[in-house]
Amino acid sequence: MAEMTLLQAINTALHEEMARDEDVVVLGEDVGVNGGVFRATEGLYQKFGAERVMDTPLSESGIIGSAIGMAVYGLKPVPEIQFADFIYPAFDQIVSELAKMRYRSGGDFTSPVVVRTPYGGGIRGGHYHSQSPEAYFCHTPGLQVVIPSNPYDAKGLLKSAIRGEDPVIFMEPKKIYRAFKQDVPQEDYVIPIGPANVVRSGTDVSVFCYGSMVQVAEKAANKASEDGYQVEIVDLRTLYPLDIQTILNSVKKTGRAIVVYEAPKTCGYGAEIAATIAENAIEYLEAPIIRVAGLDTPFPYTLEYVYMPHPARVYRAIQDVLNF
Amino acid sequence: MAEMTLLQAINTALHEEMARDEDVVVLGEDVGVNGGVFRATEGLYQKFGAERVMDTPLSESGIIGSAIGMAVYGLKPVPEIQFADFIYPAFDQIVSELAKMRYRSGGDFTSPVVVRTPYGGGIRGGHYHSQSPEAYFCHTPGLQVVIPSNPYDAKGLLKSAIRGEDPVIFMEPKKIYRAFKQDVPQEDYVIPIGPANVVRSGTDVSVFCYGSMVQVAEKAANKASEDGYQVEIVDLRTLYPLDIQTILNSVKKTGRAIVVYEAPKTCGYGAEIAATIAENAIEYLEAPIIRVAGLDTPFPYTLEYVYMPHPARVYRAIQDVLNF
Amino acid sequence: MSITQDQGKMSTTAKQHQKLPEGLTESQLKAIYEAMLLTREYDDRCLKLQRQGRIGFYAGSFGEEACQIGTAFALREQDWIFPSYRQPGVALLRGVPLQSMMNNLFGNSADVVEGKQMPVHYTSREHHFLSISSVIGTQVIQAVGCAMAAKIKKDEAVVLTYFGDGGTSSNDFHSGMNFAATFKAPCIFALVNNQYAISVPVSKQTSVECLADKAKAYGMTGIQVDGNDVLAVYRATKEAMQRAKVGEGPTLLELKTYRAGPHSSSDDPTRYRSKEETEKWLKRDPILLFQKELESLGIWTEAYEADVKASIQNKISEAIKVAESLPQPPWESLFEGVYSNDPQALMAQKEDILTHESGLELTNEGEFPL
Amino acid sequence: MSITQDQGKMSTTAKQHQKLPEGLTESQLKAIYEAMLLTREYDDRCLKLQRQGRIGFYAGSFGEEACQIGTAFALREQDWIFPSYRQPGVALLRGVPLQSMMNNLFGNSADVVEGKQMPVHYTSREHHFLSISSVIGTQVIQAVGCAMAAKIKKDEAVVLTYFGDGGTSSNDFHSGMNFAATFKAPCIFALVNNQYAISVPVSKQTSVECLADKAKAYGMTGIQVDGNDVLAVYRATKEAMQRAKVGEGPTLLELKTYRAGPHSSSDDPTRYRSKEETEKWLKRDPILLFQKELESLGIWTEAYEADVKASIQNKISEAIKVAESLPQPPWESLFEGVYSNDPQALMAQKEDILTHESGLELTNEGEFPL
Ligand SMILES: Cc1ncc(C[n+]2csc(CCOP(=O)(O)OP(=O)(O)O)c2C)c(N)n1
Ligand SMILES: Cc1ncc(C[n+]2csc(CCOP(=O)(O)OP(=O)(O)O)c2C)c(N)n1
Ligand SMILES: [Mg+2]
Ligand SMILES: [Mg+2]
Repeated sequence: MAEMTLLQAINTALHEEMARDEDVVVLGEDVGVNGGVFRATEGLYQKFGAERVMDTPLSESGIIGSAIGMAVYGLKPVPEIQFADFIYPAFDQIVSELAKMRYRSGGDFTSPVVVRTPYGGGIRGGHYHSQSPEAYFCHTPGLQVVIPSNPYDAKGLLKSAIRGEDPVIFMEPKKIYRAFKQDVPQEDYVIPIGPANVVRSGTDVSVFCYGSMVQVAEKAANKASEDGYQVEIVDLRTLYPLDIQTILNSVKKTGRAIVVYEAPKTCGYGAEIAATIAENAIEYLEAPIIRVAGLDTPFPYTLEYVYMPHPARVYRAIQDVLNF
Repeated sequence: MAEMTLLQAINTALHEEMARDEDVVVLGEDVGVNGGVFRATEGLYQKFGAERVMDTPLSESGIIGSAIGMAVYGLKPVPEIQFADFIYPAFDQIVSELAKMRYRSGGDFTSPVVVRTPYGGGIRGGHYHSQSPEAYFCHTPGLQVVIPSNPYDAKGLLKSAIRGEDPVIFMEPKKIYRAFKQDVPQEDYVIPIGPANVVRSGTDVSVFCYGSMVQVAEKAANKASEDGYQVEIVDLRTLYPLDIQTILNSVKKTGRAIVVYEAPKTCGYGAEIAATIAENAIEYLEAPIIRVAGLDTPFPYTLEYVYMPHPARVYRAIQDVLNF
Repeated sequence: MSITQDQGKMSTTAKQHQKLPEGLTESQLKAIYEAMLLTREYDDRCLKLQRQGRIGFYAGSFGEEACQIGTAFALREQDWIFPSYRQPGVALLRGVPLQSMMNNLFGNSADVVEGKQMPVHYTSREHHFLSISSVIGTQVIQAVGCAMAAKIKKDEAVVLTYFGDGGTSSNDFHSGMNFAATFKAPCIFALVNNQYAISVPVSKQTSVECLADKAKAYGMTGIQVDGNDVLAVYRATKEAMQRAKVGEGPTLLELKTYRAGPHSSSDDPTRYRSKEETEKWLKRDPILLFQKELESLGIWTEAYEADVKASIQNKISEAIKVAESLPQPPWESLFEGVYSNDPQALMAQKEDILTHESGLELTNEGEFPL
Repeated sequence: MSITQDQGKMSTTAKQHQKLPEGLTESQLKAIYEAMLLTREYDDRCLKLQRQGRIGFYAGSFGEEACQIGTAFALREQDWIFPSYRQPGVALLRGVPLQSMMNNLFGNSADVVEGKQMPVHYTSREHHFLSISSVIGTQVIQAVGCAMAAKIKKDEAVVLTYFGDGGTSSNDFHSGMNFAATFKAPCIFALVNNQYAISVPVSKQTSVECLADKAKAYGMTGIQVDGNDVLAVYRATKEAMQRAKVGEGPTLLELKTYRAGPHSSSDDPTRYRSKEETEKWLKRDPILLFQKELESLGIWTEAYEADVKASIQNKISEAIKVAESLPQPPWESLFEGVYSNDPQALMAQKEDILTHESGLELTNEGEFPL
């Protein structure tokens, strides 16, 4: 065991996977000599050399496009997009190519690229360094979307992603990159892509969340437990494929559902959770499904703390569904 | 009045708006001399000349990016993206720039660009000529998303879009470009962006839909009426901003809701409708909210008629919510 | 790679020539010619199939046979192709079975992708021929990534990618050229400048006169080649291969030619260009040019051509017959192969549809406009 | 545009020179010098504000003063700027009020965008200075569209866009250059080649030696200029303006310079480059170079510089004091201004938060890592 931050867990997973499999390569802007602007790729260049840790020109389209070609040839590329906000120049390569390669070729060609990218607010980054674009990718068949919420999961999920046969958009909640440390096993372990994690079980309300929102939900749940209510928190971990069964089981037990996410509310990922519940377990519901989400505006700077879901808002939603 | 197809209605609206306001310009691939690959811009080049009807190089990013610059300067650009499937190279310009220009400049700069693009399946176009990417845009604050379902609406909504002060993604259901004709007034009229249209009122089930799915819903509703059930069909027309009130009113009346859309089911626009209902009117619901949608796969070729929502599937959903 | 097996036939005449062009043997020259003929015939028949309503869409390569065969003939088995949609001849030359290509056009149950892609979107890993995307330009940077991977893995493979004059305006032409030059990737960019992107002439596509000059922005070698002269194309590709192999990096080849046919079965070129223009170019029909060269070398005769054509036509007819007779893919196929494992949400959709809809009459309608 | 009002002061000495460089008057030369000084001082103070934790982020333009002022000084009021994030000097020269810029850095209630954008993302329609995006390259094609629009409307306006060496790899550098050349847009591309894109040196960004050569891909004029020589930059820009005005279309200006400071307040350049390298470049500090030139013209004296600096420093201090004293924008502002009319869904979100949360303690936390 070693105490480490989420960022260190990512870095460790990359080191271990590159050592394990020489087909694993890393590419992106500033990932080499500089070790990444967040230092997620620190030390890789020094250890594995310029051929396997590539500083690329400033082109996300080029980064993802070339990674697809590498994967087609047989490498396991793990490109970094410096901020999720800058993934859009690569959107065409991701949606038209990465996601469809296997299906459109009848499995003849695959492109198991793992796109790592820090996402989310809470670092005073404004419009262009705070977005949470996960819903776009979840709406794109052919992609898997994974978001860890803590160091332990980050290491295990990233390893699974790298060892898998399908493309993964691996989104890292940068707000909690260094927010806390956790014991992480030094030996090799993987956390499978797919299952959600019930991080706190309860009988009164279900809160579905992921990434840095898990902590937000926990704070709200703590407050609710002072009032005598047991909140169940489900950390989704994998957004696509979604662990529908765990969600439905939870709602069937509690009868009340809340979804927390940072992205703009409309058409955000929480809509899918709400719709899934409304389609499959409506008869168990005793209250509206509330979405505590970001606003339908671009991400702001000064008032980001008002924009982002806050424990106080989640707590109020808990009260609302309990008092409905 | 003149009998015209949806395509002719679009073409008429463009002719009229360009004649009305000389700041309106059209640009895109093959929109000039060739009149557009679907002929939506037929005759514009001949009438308004090469300066106002621009055949551009093959770059969607260039088309939208330059349109933004034109709009900032004071023109009213109406770019065409030849197929919605090819809008992704311009995704960065749309999401990072077009959508955010007003907000990020405190209203100092605006970019009221109307992006016209044919979308959807049913023309045997396979992966890359059939997609329905509306959910991406609805999840992007700053954009308006408009989808007409018939010639009359097409003309009136496109005129509103062009006269408006905000960017619009105007998606044209190409499957019904020439499918049927309708009486369309020859005089000038606009249909406001915002309100949904209750195209058939009923008391038993609400079906929410848009674009070419309105016809699909109507066929299903006809069949259900043979069984004695009155289906209410709400043609959303504007996906963002959404006419929440009309939706809730309908559900409160019928107690049953179905959403029909062509895009992949997960995180599609129907999830937002379902979530909105589950958040605001759950106590009125007597059955699950069913989404009849495209599949979580890329769009296929030979079997597209199985992929796309079909009246038979909608009809079964109607039965399911009635028999719940 | 030769289509007719009777390669000895003209050898006496041919032997009179001390040296055949480009160091090619007689049978290689014939293979090139036959591949060009096959491409022409294939295009011809397939466009007719579309006109007859037997397949939904077709995009031919009429006039671009030298660009295809001249380049692809210079490659080796271990090399890779990242194609656009206008290289049926390259697929055939690489050995992709005619039957497999025809199955794609009909989207039938024997199709490698079970009707999931439109016509003309072939794929064959076995022949290092990447699954075709409709999206202009995306393959260019992917080709570069593939070449970078080969280099990293120390394999001696070169990657050749095709794209059009329109493609040079795309984002990934830019990223591809830049990455390739910066990483010295063993890669060849075959820019088929056929003068049009659907209706848009190259003069509205870019304001540079010589498209090979685009290489100058990237510090790359750029060469303009007569794309209707198959041996000139072959020679230029060989030289580019050589540069790639010795670590000198990528080359941009501008193959200057003309799209002699419509953009696709949905296109009507009379709307935007004159017959005279097209006829002018047809005087330099690449097959005719090469045929004359072969004739002067004593390799080509009318009988030889007739033989080859007859054989090709038979094979094509046979493939059409088989492809057309096969049923549609089963509905199950729709739901499979998105991921290595099938996700629960999708399997629920499958069950939903297969259980309930198979009895209902779902009708196939719609036509492709482009 | 001059900052100090006492422009007469040095005139006797200056008059000895028959002709001042570039046909500029003494007061113009001084205005250039003062604008460069202002830029330097502004950067300096703002980076300190960040180091002191008083603002959240800053990205300076240390070393790039000549690139900014040399270009912008050649423009007229009706011309437009499509900037990147590294042209504070241009904003100031155009007349964007120091106070307004400082309000942006503090994201306070007086900020034009009410704290919706990060520091260094200024905007001013009045000064034809486009709202800055963080996204590399997007402004380039927008500038071209703006120039096309001016041309369509028959206005005599030229659009100048700034971007970096890293920016040349972006999609919209490519689309921008291509559209501009193809439509002969009255546009100037100011490529500030400061040798780095964060940690990535230009040698890893592209393999072309002279970045001005990138113009050759587009049939455009490309010129490399010493970006540390403000008058050379001015001259090249004037010439580009002239080409634009007479309908000869766009020009790519490569302004070769050096990013003398860190990429931003989050960056530590010692991780990827040597102090020696930086020091070598500092010998060609553009302000020092120009100062010497002015001195030789009899325009610069120590006292003059001291005066100007003092005046600048006072103004900056004043602006900081005001900006820092202002409160945060009101919560309402968050919800406003996305559209010309507020959508129902958003207003529901507003009501939800304003009604319920204002009493709760929401805390501001987090820091910017880049
Ligand atoms: C990104 C994208 N935009 C638009 C299209 C529609 N489209 C298909 S082919 C074509 C023209 C391509 O021209 P070129 O690259 O010269 O290739 P050619 O067809 O001449 O072989 C266009 C605009 C597309 N397939 N992809
Ligand atoms: C599309 C995009 N990708 C990545 C980034 C992150 N980033 C910010 S600045 C920068 C380097 C820019 O270098 P250059 O264009 O040379 O401009 P300079 O900073 O040197 O002025 C990067 C990679 C970004 N802002 N936008
Ligand atoms: Mg072409
Ligand atoms: Mg730079």
